Amino acid sequence: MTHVMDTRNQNRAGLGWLGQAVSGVLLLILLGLHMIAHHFVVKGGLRDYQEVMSYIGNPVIAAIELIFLVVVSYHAMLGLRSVLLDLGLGKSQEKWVTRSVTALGIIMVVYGVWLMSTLLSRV
Amino acid sequence: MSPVDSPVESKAYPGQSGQLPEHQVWRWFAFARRSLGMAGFVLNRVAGLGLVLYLLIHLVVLSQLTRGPQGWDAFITLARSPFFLTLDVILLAGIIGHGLNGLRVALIGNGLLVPWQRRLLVVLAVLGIVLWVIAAVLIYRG
Amino acid sequence: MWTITLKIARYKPGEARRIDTFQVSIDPERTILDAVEKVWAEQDRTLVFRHACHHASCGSCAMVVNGVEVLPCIKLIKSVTQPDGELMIEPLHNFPVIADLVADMGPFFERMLIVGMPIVGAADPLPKQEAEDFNRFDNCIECGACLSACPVVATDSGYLGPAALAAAYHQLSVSGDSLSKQAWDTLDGEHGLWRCHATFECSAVCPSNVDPAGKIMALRRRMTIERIRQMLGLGSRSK
Amino acid sequence: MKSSTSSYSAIVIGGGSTGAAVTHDLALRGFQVTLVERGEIASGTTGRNHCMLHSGGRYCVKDAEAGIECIEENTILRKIMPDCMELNGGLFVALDDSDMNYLPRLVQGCLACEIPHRQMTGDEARHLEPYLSPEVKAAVWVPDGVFEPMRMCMSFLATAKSNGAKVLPYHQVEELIMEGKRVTGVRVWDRIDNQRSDLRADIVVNASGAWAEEIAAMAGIDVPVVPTPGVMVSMTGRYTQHVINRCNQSSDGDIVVPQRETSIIGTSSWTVENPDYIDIPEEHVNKLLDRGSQMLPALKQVRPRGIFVVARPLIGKKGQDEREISRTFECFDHASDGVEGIVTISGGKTTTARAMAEKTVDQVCRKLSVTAPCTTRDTVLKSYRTYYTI
Repeated sequence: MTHVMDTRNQNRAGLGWLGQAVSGVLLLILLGLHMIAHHFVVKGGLRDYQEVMSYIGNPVIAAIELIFLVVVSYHAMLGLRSVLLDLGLGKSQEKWVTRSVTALGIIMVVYGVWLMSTLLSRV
Repeated sequence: MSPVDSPVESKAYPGQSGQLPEHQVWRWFAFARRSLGMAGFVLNRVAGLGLVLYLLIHLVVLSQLTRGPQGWDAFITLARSPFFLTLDVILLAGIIGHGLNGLRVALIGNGLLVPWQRRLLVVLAVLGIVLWVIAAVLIYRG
Repeated sequence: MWTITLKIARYKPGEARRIDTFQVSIDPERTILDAVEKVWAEQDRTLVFRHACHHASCGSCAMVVNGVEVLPCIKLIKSVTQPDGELMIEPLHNFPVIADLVADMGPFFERMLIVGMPIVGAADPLPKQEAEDFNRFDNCIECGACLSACPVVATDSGYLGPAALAAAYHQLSVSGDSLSKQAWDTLDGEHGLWRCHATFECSAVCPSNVDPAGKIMALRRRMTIERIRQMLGLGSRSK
Repeated sequence: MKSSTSSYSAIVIGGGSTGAAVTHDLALRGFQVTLVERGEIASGTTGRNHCMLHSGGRYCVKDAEAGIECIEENTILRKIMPDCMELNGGLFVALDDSDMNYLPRLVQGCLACEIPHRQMTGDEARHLEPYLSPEVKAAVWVPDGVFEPMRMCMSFLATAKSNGAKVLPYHQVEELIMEGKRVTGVRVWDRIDNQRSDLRADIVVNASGAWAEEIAAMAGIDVPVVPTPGVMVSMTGRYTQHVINRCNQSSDGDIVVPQRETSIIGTSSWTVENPDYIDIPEEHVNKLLDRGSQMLPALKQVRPRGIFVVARPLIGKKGQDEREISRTFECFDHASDGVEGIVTISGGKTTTARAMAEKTVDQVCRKLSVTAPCTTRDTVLKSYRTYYTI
């Protein structure tokens, strides 16, 4: 019995790959902004406490930084998973890796949101 | 590169099929006689893992901000030292290399520009080095 | 006549690996495979290696020479070394080794069987030729060089690998995008075409211009376009 | 007592096309078969052949017996190994007066051997194959084809293995085990792990081709095999779909076989003593290139991709003109030499391997009073790929 190309045949491996490519391209932009904002437009190269606070006081900036965090966590965890899967793991280990990187990614984002809200409360 | 690989034994005669060997990670680094694409692959792996590590450290360090100006500004003074700036320049090499090679893989991997993949790799490598030098100058000038 | 040195990776079950050195006197117009066969014929009958057609058609003799996969039957001595030169000869990487230069091709053919591409397909008509139903053997001679060069195969023994993925692309193009369920699951699974990292090593070493990497990328493009179309509700482009 | 299928054991020496086909046939008739081959499957004469599925056109004028064998086997192989052949036909092309004189004899030969054929003008031939020389005056179409000898052997052996046969490559026969005037087995040297062991069987089939004389001598028997090498040159680029033959008596450089993106020009012919390693005479290569490009001038513009040589196992007396030796095969029951338990099959061509096997195994069955009939004509072979996975 043959099957025809169809998303019903497709599993999540392809979606993950596409996600990695799209998030990677987004990161080129977001990380570029991040680097410029924190390294190249500030006197002395890095922001001190006051500069950081006034910077994230801008709600657009805060939103961009949070989006950046989500995208970079997704990309980093998917990449980490990809490297581990390349090493040739068994089915059960693969499941374990997927769960671990998902958990780590969620922790990273939650932590970032907490940090941002703590700082914003002081602005 | 090791001159001789240690073989995975196969007592099997053709037909009593063995399995492919596993986990030969060192082969990733045996790119001396391979094409540029292989070096790009290894760079992407190493830089990617390095960046994940950096990201985690970076997030932890950011917690200093919760301790107010005294905590953060002390760190920033340290981070503006030449040693840390050099670390920044290395980090930047990783970001640029991983980013541009990633862009190539994203394009090629979706079937775009495939016939020009080698040329694309060379162009991006040159572009990456130029960007990196400019960025390094900017970082050191402060 | 040149006198060249062959350093051949030797291995017998239960014994340690070693490198044997042989001096061979040979016409530089002959091939690496001829030199290896000459070692067997004149110096060491315990040497085992795979070979059959001696003209890049059967794919059985692929080896690693000076660190790169080649078909020794079409590589002339003069193209790889100089008089008094030295060649390092190893079996294919990433395969289990049965003995000396003989790789166990079982895992390779298991992968080809999953995809099941016929080795003979329609031939393109030659320039100026009336289109008729000619057929021909596929360019892929199933030598295994691509798997040997692939960094993903090196670490992931479950990876479908370049040859079978290229075959799948070929098979989809001629079969109206249909494959068996098992082929689809393997192809599109975690160890299928999305594992490739585009080093193009397989295409660099392929002795038969199959360009497996290019075909993997083309396959991905089709699958991605198909996915996006179906996500947008544009319906399937395939039959 | 006669049994329909056999419960006897057999050893086949040689993993070329003949040995592979014999193993397949024996396995189908119920024998417990073990094939021993000193190298890889098809690493001898079979592997290095011209890859041409003969229609018989090449032999029908001078050697009707070989011509008839070829067309019969051509027809059968198309049926039992359909997934492993380029079936685009062949053309015999006539360039000069001598060729034109030969042409009616070829047509006669085809008629006599019942080889399907169609005569055409030079223009018609060039219409079919545009790269043919403008010198081509006329042509005859025949059902030639192209196959891959190693994959053919693998198909036979994959099927044999699925029927219980054992295949042992890298096992070299060092001795025939004799009990009095009877061969009861072979002593093999396993070249993989350097061990020696004895294998016993009710019958030993010597299918070692150009090396048949060497094996038979181990039992003190003489087999008249003349190792007759031929050089072949594989050229970069495919210029035809059909096999192109020169419409004349067999000589050097008179066939061009297209395969994938290459064209294989063959072949020369001379005789040697030791077929293990053969030097390639440069003048043979030049002659092949020169003669081949007479039919297909485009071949002058491209480089050789591979040059190879191997010895055919022709049956004949030493010193006989090698082009005059018949390309047919012969099965020797050495009972006539006073030695029981062994038969030798030699001569022939890869195209006729199945027929050689049929005749040989018929002979074996007669010796052992086994009545199982040959069924290889109708048994479709398994995929060669399963050779490595069964």
